[in-house]
Amino acid sequence: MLEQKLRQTCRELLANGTVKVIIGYGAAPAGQATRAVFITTPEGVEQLVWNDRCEANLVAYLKRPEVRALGKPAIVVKACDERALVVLQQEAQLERANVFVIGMACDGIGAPREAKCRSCEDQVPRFCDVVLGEVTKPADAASARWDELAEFMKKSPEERMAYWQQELARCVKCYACRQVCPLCYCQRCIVDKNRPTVISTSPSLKGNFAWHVTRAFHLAARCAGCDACTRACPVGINLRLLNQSMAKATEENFQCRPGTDPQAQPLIGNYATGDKEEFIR
Amino acid sequence: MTDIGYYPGCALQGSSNDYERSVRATLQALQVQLQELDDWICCGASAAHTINHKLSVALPARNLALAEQQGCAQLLAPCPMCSMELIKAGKALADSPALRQEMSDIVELPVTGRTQVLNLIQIFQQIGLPALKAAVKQPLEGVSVACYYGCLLTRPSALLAFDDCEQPVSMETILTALGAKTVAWNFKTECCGAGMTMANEETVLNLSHKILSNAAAHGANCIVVACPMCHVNLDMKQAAIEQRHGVRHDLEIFYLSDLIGLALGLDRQTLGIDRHFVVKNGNSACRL
Amino acid sequence: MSAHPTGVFEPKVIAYVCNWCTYLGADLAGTSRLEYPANVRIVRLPCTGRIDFNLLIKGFEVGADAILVSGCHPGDCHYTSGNFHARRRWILFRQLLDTMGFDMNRIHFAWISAAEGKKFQHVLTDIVEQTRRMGPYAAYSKICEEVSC
Amino acid sequence: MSRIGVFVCWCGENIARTVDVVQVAEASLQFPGVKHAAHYKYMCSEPGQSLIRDKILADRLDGIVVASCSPHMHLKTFRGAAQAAGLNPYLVEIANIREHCSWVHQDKAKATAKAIDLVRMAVAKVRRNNALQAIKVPVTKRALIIGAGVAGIQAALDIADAGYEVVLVEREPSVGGKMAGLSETFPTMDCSQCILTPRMVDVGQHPRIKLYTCAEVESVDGYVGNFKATIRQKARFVDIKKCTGCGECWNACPQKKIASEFDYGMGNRRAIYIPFPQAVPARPAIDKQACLKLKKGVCGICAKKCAAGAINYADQDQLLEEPIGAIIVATGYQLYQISAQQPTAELSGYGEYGYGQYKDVIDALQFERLVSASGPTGGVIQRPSDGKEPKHVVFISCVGSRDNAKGISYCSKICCMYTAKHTMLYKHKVHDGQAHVFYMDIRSGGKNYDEFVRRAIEQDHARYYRGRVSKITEENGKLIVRGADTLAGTPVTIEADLVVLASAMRPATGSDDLARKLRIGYDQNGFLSESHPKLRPVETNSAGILICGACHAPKDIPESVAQASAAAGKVLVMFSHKEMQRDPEIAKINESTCSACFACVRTCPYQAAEKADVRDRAGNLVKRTARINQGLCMGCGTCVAVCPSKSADLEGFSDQQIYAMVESLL
Amino acid sequence: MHSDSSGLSALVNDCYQCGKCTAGCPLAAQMDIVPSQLVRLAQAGQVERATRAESIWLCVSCQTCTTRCPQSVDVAGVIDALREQSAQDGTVAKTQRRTAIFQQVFLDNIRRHGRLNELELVGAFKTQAFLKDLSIPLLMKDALLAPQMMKRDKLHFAGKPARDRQVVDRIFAKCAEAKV
Repeated sequence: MLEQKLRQTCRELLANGTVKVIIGYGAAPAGQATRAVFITTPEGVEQLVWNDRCEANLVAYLKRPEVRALGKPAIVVKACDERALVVLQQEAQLERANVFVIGMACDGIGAPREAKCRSCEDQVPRFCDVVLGEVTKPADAASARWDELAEFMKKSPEERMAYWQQELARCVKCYACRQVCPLCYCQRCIVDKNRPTVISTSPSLKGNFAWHVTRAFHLAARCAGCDACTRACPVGINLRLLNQSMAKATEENFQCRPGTDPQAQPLIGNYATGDKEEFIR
Repeated sequence: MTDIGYYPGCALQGSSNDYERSVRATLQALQVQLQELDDWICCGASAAHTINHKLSVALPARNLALAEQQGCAQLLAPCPMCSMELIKAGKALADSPALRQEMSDIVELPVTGRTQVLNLIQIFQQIGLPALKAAVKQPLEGVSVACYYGCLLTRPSALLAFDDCEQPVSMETILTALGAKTVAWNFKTECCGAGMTMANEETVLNLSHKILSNAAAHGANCIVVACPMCHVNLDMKQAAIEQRHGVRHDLEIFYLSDLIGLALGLDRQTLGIDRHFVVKNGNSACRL
Repeated sequence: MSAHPTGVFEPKVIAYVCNWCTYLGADLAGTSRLEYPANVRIVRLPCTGRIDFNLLIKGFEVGADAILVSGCHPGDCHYTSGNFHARRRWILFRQLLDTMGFDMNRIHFAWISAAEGKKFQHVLTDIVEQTRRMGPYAAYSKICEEVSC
Repeated sequence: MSRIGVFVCWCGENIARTVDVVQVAEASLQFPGVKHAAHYKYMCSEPGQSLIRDKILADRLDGIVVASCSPHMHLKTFRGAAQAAGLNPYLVEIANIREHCSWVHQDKAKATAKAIDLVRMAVAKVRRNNALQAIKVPVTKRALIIGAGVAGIQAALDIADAGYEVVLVEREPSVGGKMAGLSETFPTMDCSQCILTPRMVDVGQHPRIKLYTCAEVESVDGYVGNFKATIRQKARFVDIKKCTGCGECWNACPQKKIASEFDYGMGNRRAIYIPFPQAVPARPAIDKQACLKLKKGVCGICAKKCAAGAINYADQDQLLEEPIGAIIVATGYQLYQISAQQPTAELSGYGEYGYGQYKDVIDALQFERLVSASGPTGGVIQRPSDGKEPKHVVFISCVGSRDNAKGISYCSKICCMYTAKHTMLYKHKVHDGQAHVFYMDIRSGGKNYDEFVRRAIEQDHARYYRGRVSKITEENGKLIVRGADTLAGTPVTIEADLVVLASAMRPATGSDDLARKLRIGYDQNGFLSESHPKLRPVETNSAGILICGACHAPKDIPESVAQASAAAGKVLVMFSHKEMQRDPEIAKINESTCSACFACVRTCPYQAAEKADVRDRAGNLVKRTARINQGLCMGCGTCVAVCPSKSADLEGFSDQQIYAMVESLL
Repeated sequence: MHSDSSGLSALVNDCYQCGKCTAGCPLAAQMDIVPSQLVRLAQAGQVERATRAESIWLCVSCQTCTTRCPQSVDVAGVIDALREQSAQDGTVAKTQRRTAIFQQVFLDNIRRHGRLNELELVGAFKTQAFLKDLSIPLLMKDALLAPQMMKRDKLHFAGKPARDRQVVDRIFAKCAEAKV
């Protein structure tokens, strides 16, 4: 069984000293999502699980100093998590050789399957040291990917603005979205910078708007689409819509899907003389 | 090849009916079906633009509206004056929503100006050299022709964007491919006097005389045109030119469709060449 | 920016411009005495590449009814490629603003060279007149007034 | 900072007419941090500046705002005034209330309100300015000069004579440029070669000039004072150190009918050739497109004839590196291509003039070769078609110039003068000939210039018609030129034997490529851009790179030479210092918050943002970070906008300053 | 659009009087006021003098001037506008009335038939011109050509008119109305 196979692989990695720690999913009480476990001994691998509640993007833990202190890790990733890993690699945040990556072929998480999984384009990770399992439930037609966004964009700009005013008014600025994002790795986030206050930090709608615009745009052309932020939001703001908006624009304007090509140059910080400019007079 | 809309214009159904004969016969031989614009009206050239600017847009606009109504994406207008007026009006319409509205009211039909108007050369370009060559039955050997474009095939260049307005080569390209020899000469785009025939004949005779002389001096044994007015001035007026300038040019003036038709094996009568004023029969220098 | 004494709506327009092309284009409009509405406040930056997206948000926060971002034409950047980098960011940023329901008629981008004093005049006049017709940018000022927590 | 002084300038009437300067000064006293406000009629004048200096000293001001004209006009002036009073010059800001306010608005109330806002913004900014110190960098005292026409030669000699090394790069086989091919020069009518060739020899023999011919600049790295130039020495197939220039090779070459570039196709050369007898170096090159040995492997006669063994058919391009402190670009011009097709899509040709179609329609440089004693006809004027002496010659001005429809709107400046010269040279050689000139305006501003043109008309009877030519045709061996005489209000037809077109001056081919390599600007016509049209006419916007001659704009020989000496002077000023100072308004990285994503490194147009390791004393890697190379940074701030953690910032345009400006508008 | 003088001045504003239009004009040698001067008059606000010129009626609309103008001035369009103005103001030069008559006869002809009826055109023109200046030679001119044309089937006594002639008449009426 796949879970056994995963444990076996991890046991060997720890036993032969390839890695010092396994970052994987551990069991949780029924009805709850799995939680991250950090296993340092071959015996410990029995804690590892693999099921449709392995929701978290564990890549986010790679940026934590306390995790780094444990030594070379092996990490369990799904295809969407892996895209974040590739982006980190492109942005010099990760020496690929210093991580052992265990890819899991993924049928999708959540019951029922999450939206991002129903339209998942990858399912099987591509750049891993080892890939376990195979896909048994393929994604629906790829065209479904932008359905939610397209539906949203049918609203008038005024309606969209009203929607976000209503949604963002509920934001409590807990920054869980930032915390779980594998690509939010700044040592000091600009919201924490007060001279000057580039982003209004007041606990107001203005501050919330500024924060969410910034968060979404800092992820533009980078976001792996793992939806960790959306899951993490305690008040249920649909951040996925903003991420999708950037992903779609990135794909349509630059034929680029972030995290799918380790060799590619990041989109921001490069340019093409032929980039479109019909909006510039 | 699909159907092409066809706007003959007044001249082709009047004194230049030889031209229409030639165009129709040649294109038929090339399997191009011409769909004559039903109930077309005069485009207003060459008088409307001098008397009433609005009318000079409205008359072509009515024809463009008919073309749109009758589903012609492309419209052949073998008379360059007609095609220029149609293109000019079409561009003005396409550029201005206000004008579209106004003209739709005046001409009593919706009009957008999106119809593509072609001159005679363009229709052959569209057919393409390979297809033309493949259809040749009698190569134009022995023909040493001066290609005469006159004014309005290439001018105003900013509007028409057809060929090089100073050194055009499109007719040469076609005729060379059909076996003719074309001469390099200087009056390809000089004016022949155009519509002044009636009101100011002297001018026409002077200008046409120069054109004929230069073509002959550069070794042409005939001239090819793609304009009814050019044909009238260069062909019909040769006798008057002789009277005035004392030079008998005796040059045959062909329409482009004449020479192509001849190459395709059509006879002179079918093409209406026998209706020209200067006609050389079997013993002509052109051996056609 | 002080409200107009008569109480008539006067649009507030902030223009983020590069030092070498558009700023000089505005200078040229001046030396050529090309008149345009007095509603624009120019913020001079060395290059469009320097203009970060937070500045646009900040502009709306301080009550701008429209914002212009303008620099050198592609290929003419004083720093060779700052404007190319900027253009790429704008392509994406506009999409984000659009998704969030910002009024895209209030965010303008232009290439205006040092020689285009006339273009500066036309673009600015056009923006101010368009904004005047649209009225104040109420949607965002509402955001700025409301305290949520 | 809290002791800000605001100084509002009237600019005579220029500002005060539309802006209530008193009200602006009063209003600014209310702004946070403003200690003092004043207004004065001419702030930039000496009394105005001394008013500023006195106030800085008296009120111990720690920052000033001058509300005046554009910073491009007087920021430097007021920084100087501040410095003179002991205030750091970077604590000065300008509120542009002239170009951006009084000159573009009529309504005094609105203009005054705007001016107050502009001052408010400037005050908000200056309160957050940092005192900056100019950056010092060492200087490599060698100059690179690109292009060895008269401008490049002049600059090279000036710098070399001052005692510094010069690397002179020319893409043709000889130095001399366009001037070497001219006949006589206006307005003195002295022989071009007599003036130029001695200077060419000087360049060739100068101990401090390193001359590369058949060479081009491949790339330039580095920054002012510390460039590294890579030069492509193209294969010449002749070892110029061994070669004695005896001429045996080219006299023996069987390829005799190659159109000579130097004669603009009016004469022929061989496949191994020197472009002209006075060439420097007087060493041949082999044209690999024409050489039978190189093309087909046959022949080889030149190698057999060469006693010195200088011919090397296996020669290859070489890349050579030179350390350089300053660069002068002097790549010159070419004439507008008059034939039907143009190399760039925006420009069209002059099919109506028949250039390329009629042999006897030639351009001005071809005519120069035709009348030059060193030319293919030995200075005898013969028309190209049949060698006959032309009795009527038509000269046409403004061909390509001042013609918006064909794509070039500027005046080529020198054509009026050389056309007058051409008519005189012609008349002096063909006494019974008649010169006809079609012109639009006669532009002869210059010392003794208008007198010269009058002489062409009054003494040499050139017939001038004010009008353009519409069409040239050929009939019976004559060129029929149809022009207009707009003064008489009639068309004019002239039967000419020869037509000379004064074609527009355009920048030399490839000068835009070179500009991109050097990261200097060029305008919509491809001419290289100066930093300021009045005050920095030979400098570019890249520090340490200067321009002179016709690569900058159409100009004649005296102007090119003057500009070359000016550029050389700028280089010598630079070389007179051990170190040079650079504007400190550049980027900096806060290494403690940098996450080393290197977006700045990818973005930086100058490769000034670099990856760096932070190590502890034991040499252990503590963290990685981005860092700015101060010598390379030009201060564009693109790194600031791409840095997600705002760890990059730009002095002079810092986030603090800019955001404060915007927030002051609330 | 053309008929107001402010519209005209926008058309001619860019002219810098190089004369290339005059130089290339096939008729310039016979003109009292050459094309560049017509543009200059329009520029200088002396439209009326230009509308009295013979030359505007000599223009054959060959577009050479417009095509070669280095400032992209539509010289032929300017002349059209001048002719329109001239006809409207009744300032047609005496010697050129015949041409103006021809244009009017031409349009009347179209208005009636929808398409040109050549034979009627010739007849009407000659009659009208004869009534105006009693020129016998003109009346006789081309008389010899007619039989030859007929022989070649080049003269139709009754050309094919357009079907819906009422609409043509209405278009004319609306355009005339719009002008006033």
